[in-house]
Amino acid sequence: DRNRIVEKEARQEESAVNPDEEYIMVTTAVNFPMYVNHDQAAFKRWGKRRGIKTSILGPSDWDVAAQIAVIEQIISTKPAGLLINGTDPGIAQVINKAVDAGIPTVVYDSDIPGGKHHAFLGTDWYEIGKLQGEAMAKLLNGKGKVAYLGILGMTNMEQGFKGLQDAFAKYPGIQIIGRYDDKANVEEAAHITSDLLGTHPDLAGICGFDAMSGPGIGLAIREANKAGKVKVTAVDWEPEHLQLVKDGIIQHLVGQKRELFTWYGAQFLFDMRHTVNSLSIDDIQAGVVAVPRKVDTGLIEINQSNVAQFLK
Amino acid sequence: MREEKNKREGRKIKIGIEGISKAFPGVKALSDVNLDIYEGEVHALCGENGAGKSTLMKILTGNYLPDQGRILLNDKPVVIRNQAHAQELGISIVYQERSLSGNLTVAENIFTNQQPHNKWGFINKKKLWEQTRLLLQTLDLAIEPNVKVADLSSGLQQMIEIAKALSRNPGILILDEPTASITESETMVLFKVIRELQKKGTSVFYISHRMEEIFQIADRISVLKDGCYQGTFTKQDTSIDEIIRLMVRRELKQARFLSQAKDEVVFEARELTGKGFSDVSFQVFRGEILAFAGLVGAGRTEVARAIFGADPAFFGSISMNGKDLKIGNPSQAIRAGIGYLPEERKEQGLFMNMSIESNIIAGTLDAAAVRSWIHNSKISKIAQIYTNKLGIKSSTVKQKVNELSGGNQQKVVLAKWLLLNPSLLIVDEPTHGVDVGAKMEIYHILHELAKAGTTIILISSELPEILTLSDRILVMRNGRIATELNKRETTEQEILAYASGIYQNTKTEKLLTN
Amino acid sequence: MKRLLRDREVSLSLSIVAICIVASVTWPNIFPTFDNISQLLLNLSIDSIVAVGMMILLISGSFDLSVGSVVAFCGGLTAYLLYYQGMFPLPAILIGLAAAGLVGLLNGYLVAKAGINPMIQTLAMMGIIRGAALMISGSGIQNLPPDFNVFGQSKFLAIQSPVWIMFVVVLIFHLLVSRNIMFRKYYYIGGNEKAAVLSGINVKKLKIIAFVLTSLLAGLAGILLASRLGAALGTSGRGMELRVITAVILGGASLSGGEGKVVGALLGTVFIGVVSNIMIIARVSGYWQDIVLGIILIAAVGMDIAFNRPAGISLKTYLRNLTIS
Amino acid sequence: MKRLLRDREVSLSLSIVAICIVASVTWPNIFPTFDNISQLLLNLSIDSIVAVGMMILLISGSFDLSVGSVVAFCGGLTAYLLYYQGMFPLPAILIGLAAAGLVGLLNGYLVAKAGINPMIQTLAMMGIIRGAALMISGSGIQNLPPDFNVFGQSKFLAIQSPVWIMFVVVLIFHLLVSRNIMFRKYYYIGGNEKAAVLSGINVKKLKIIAFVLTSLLAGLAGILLASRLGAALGTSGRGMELRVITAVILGGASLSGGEGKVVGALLGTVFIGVVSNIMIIARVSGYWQDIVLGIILIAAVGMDIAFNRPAGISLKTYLRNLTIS
Ligand SMILES: Nc1ncnc2c1ncn2[C@@H]1O[C@H](COP(=O)(O)OP(=O)(O)OP(=O)(O)O)[C@@H](O)[C@H]1O
Ligand SMILES: Nc1ncnc2c1ncn2[C@@H]1O[C@H](COP(=O)(O)OP(=O)(O)OP(=O)(O)O)[C@@H](O)[C@H]1O
Ligand SMILES: [Mg+2]
Ligand SMILES: [Mg+2]
Repeated sequence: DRNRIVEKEARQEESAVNPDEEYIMVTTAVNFPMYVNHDQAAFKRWGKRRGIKTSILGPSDWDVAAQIAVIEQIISTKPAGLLINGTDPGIAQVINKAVDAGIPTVVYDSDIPGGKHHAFLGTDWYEIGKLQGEAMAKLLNGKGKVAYLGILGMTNMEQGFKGLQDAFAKYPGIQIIGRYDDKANVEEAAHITSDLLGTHPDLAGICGFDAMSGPGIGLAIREANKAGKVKVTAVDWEPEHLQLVKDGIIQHLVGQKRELFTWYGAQFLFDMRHTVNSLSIDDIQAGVVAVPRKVDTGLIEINQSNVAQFLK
Repeated sequence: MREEKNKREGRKIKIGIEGISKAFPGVKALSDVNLDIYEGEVHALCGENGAGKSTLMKILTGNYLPDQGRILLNDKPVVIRNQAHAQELGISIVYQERSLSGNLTVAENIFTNQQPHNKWGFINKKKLWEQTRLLLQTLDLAIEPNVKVADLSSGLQQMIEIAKALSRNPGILILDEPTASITESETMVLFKVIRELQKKGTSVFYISHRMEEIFQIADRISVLKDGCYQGTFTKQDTSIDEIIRLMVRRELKQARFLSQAKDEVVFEARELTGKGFSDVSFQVFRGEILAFAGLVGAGRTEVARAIFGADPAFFGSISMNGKDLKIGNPSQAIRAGIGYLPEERKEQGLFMNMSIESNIIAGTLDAAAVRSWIHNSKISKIAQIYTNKLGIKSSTVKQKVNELSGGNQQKVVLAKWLLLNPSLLIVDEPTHGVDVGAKMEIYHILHELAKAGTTIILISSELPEILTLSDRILVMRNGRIATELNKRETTEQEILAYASGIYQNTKTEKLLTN
Repeated sequence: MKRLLRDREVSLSLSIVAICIVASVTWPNIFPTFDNISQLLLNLSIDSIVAVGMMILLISGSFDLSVGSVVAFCGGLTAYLLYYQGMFPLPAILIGLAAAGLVGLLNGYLVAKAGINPMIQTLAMMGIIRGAALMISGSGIQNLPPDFNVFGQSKFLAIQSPVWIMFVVVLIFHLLVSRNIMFRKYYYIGGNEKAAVLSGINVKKLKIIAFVLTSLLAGLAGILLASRLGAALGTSGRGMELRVITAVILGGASLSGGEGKVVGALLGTVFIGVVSNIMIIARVSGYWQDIVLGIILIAAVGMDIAFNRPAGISLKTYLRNLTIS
Repeated sequence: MKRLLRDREVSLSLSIVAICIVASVTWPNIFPTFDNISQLLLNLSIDSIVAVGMMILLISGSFDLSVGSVVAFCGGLTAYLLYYQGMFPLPAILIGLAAAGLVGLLNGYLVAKAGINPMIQTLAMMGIIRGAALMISGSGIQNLPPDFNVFGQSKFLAIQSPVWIMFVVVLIFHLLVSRNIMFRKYYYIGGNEKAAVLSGINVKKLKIIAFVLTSLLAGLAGILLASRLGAALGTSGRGMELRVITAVILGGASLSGGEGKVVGALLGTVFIGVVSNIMIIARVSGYWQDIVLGIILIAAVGMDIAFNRPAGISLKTYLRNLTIS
């Protein structure tokens, strides 16, 4: 009966782990603090727990082509599993290459249309935009001029922007005065924001979409001491973001549960490799993948009310 | 009218220069110059520094367009648009300033614009090198075509410039101070070549500040003074003195300098050895002017640079006033009281994009500063003093040196060193491209220095200069001291004989055998 | 007058003034407000301080690509010492600056003494120091002590301290570079290095000093940034190197050395700052920002050249010469 | 032999070989495999093609910072024409290349004719073209037609086409630059521009050609990248300019011009490619990869210089000279 099955599985897992079994995570901007402290930390933690070798690779700049190059070079070394940061739809091909090479492949963060990867864990950026939009609309009670900061030319942020627009569509009083490229750079974001503050006295709110937008906007707002006067919503919940919420400079944060992307992503890879749940006599023959295809880890919303819970 | 004139002269006019004027901001370089050159004629241009010789030639080569006047080529008026156009017209020039790319080989520099190539434009190296060898042979140069020009001595580089001009076998050849940095023996070779060209009907413009040369090689001589044409004379019915008078508008008496040497050794080199020279030992006395003679590439500059700490010496020692010196770089040398006026003013002497005053003060900023704060007015004052003292022609001391004529540039470098006032001054080709008047002035300046107790080492390729100025002469050959001669009992012939290895005294024989 | 227009500082200031006037007329109650201008200055203060060092390097004929990384590194190190070691601000800042100086020493030594190409040297250093910076500051260091933040957040005469510090730095180095014996020598080194050596200038030593100075100023900028943010971020200063070098060249320097004045560095950053400020007023957003900025940069330099064309050439002939191939 | 070691191409090849041997010994069944090597070459093919153009520019004494943007722009434009306009590959590619050439023409014209500083010109162009690229292809265009992708994905002798194209480009331009009468002139221009003018070389025209060539090659690279990935990335080519220039200088060029060979450009990218490949195999990542790469870069160049020290100076003296200030 069932607890016997469970034991069996447990035993299977233990026995199956062999020393040179290596799971590799490939991202871009590998040193990017948010990635290091959430995705990579959780991935490493998972490896320690399971006593399994994990490696993290990728270029240090935001360079998708280089990320693809790394994946291509990894494939020929046949790792036990590939955990890939879905940075750009352009990586679909190399994902398929990995899958065709018979490597368990999981994508996280943003899904890759046209990718044959076995599973995806992440959040819908459109949703992120929508939530931010609604929060901002509430903060402005439905009217005022709003500016958008983010990295232009990045798919997930484009989707985010779309979500934002759709959210605002319900509020004719809200007007987006422009989209600005802060190149994921604090100084740029601060620069643009303070120029906006200086030149649009009637600016009511700013929405930040990359990890550096929040801190940059925050800096400018503080220096112009417009805290609270101009509403700010942003993505991510790095310590500096939380601090800004606590100081009442950022009103609303929409964050992802990045830890879950990689922890469960790794687990999926492991389960595939070890056919922990075989749904048929031979899943590969049957063309069955015994892990969830798409997981939405959901979002975290942070504001004055709950920020204390996140500040360590 | 012109036709008649030709008939009268009985010779065909190759180029006619008619009423040419050219002004630069602040100076009228040429005003209404008329002169012409016959086919197969060597036509010398004389004039002080800044008289406009180079400017006139640069108009013929399309570097400048004249403000007024016209050029006739074979009696047909032409507008020479640019250098390439001039080359098409068969006009080629040896510029006063270097126009070589040091990063390239001798062959590539000589055939810059017309390397032999197939129809795909691929260069035929073998052919290129053959052609180069031939050309170098006509100039008696034992250089491989694939040597990088940067590795050659300035003298050799000058010969390469000449080869480059010849390579286009031009109908009109312009030589702007070709002998400024080469020695007598190379000059002889050059003259041989010129004579042959002359036979083939090539017209040659020859610019030089060396009167003897001009009277050796030229058929006719034209004189410019402050951009104004002073007239043309056939060699037979004029004299050096007359030409000089026209050039400088005043009498220049040949000075006879008597030795200022005290019998106190100021500087001594023992068995000095380095790149390009070996086992060089000598002494210099206070107030003495010691000359280094030798052919191009004899290694004189190398010796000087080694003493000055600009290049490392591999072996040997030097001492100043009896005390041994360890010199790692020029600033140490200067602190020890040694100065070196380099032979390549553009590459090593001048800051071309800076003003005259900045150049003069370059070595002694603290002279113009109070507690290390510079007073620009002081700089100007000092610069003014020295420009007057050396008679540097310029609109102001703020003028950039790259706008000065060659000779005036040389004076600027000299001024820098006078200001530093070292106790041992090494001057390498100090009158390189300096006009007769200025040359005399520089001689006097150097002599005055000597009188004031400065010791001077003179590296010169101009034997008359050596014989006028020096007290003692060391002749170098292949990087070794061939012999020591006393100015009073030696002659140009003897110096040349030692420099080229025809004579070898016992000492050098020993050196050469082991 | 003609003479005056010839130097870049004057022509650049004039074009800045011109642009400002136009902007003030077009947006009288947006552009020329005290808030806007002081914010504008605050934004370019960090870049300007770095630009001063870069100008000196460019005058001497080399440049430094590692400044951006040094900004992050020095800020991070100082924050680390303050937050994790509980140091007092002053010692922390001094140690931070010392570290920055060391980076400069390494750059200078390897370029001047070992003769490594400055491009490769400083680019490599850029990577090395960026790595170090990220290691130290990890996810960024927050909650820096208030008595450190005053340094970059306090105001004087209603203007933020970074602006004052910028002005002081520019002033001091402008005086030094234009009047001081040692600094004057950089023009000679940049003008003709061989000749400088033969004139007894200790080129190597001076080059090293220039690199150290540049790093120190970058370090100062990093500390200022950290104390402005009240936090140190490992990613700060990304892409700063090219931005600053452009500003400096716009301000009259040349990659071949020997040219430029320190105020030029300030004017360069101001020009770019003003333009981007106006673009935001003018609702230029998104993709267009870089495009417009690029065009204006080219236009500015192009016009400057056209005005300083060799005397005696009419603008008409000048333009004709441009057109005919 | 000594003579031979003197040119960078030889010394660099030797160090590459040395590194490869060490790697092959350490990871006998990972590094020296056919898969890995061909993958390695594939990854550096794009950079190498750009590097060839950059080398020619550097030989002539200038450089181009806009290549990275041109890569994105040209790839994006071609993808746009294919995807939204449903064009056939060939015309789309040709239009893309033509656009790239135009960018180069603009750069060359404004640098050579109007005399705008190449740094400012190409940096401004970098912004302009990046903006244009983002406008055209937004966040990138996926699912490009297969008959376009063959261009970059087909194999010949088990090696991907980009590698072959790279080799062809390098070969052709190496021959041209080392032997062809026109390309040879770039050495004169870079060596001594004044002298080149005085010798009657049409410097301006040649400079413009060099810029056009560089842009065309960058365009080709962009198209190859797009067809290799089957998609045009919005962010492709970011930071490529510095990477490529470094590789080229590592390969023997100098910012002051007149030096370098086209194979050097290839060797430079190969060196960097091999090092980063080994770092991947050795699982060096995160902060360390930039640090290690930086140190290796400096070490490589430093050793090269030490070996080519002036004749007659012993390594011992050389090192001593380095130590004493
Ligand atoms: N590019 C220039 N810009 C401004 N002034 C110039 C320029 N070239 C020459 N001059 C001036 O024109 C005058 C003539 O110069 P030029 O070089 O023709 O004299 P030169 O006779 O060749 O003198 P030298 O014998 O020293 O070579 C000088 O006063 C010089 O300062
Ligand atoms: N035949 C040659 N082939 C190649 N290089 C040569 C030759 N002769 C001399 N050189 C170069 O010239 C250097 C010596 O020239 P240097 O200028 O020191 O002699 P110099 O007597 O000062 O000649 P100059 O009269 O030109 O000043 C040598 O170190 C070498 O680099
Ligand atoms: Mg002259
Ligand atoms: Mg010499």
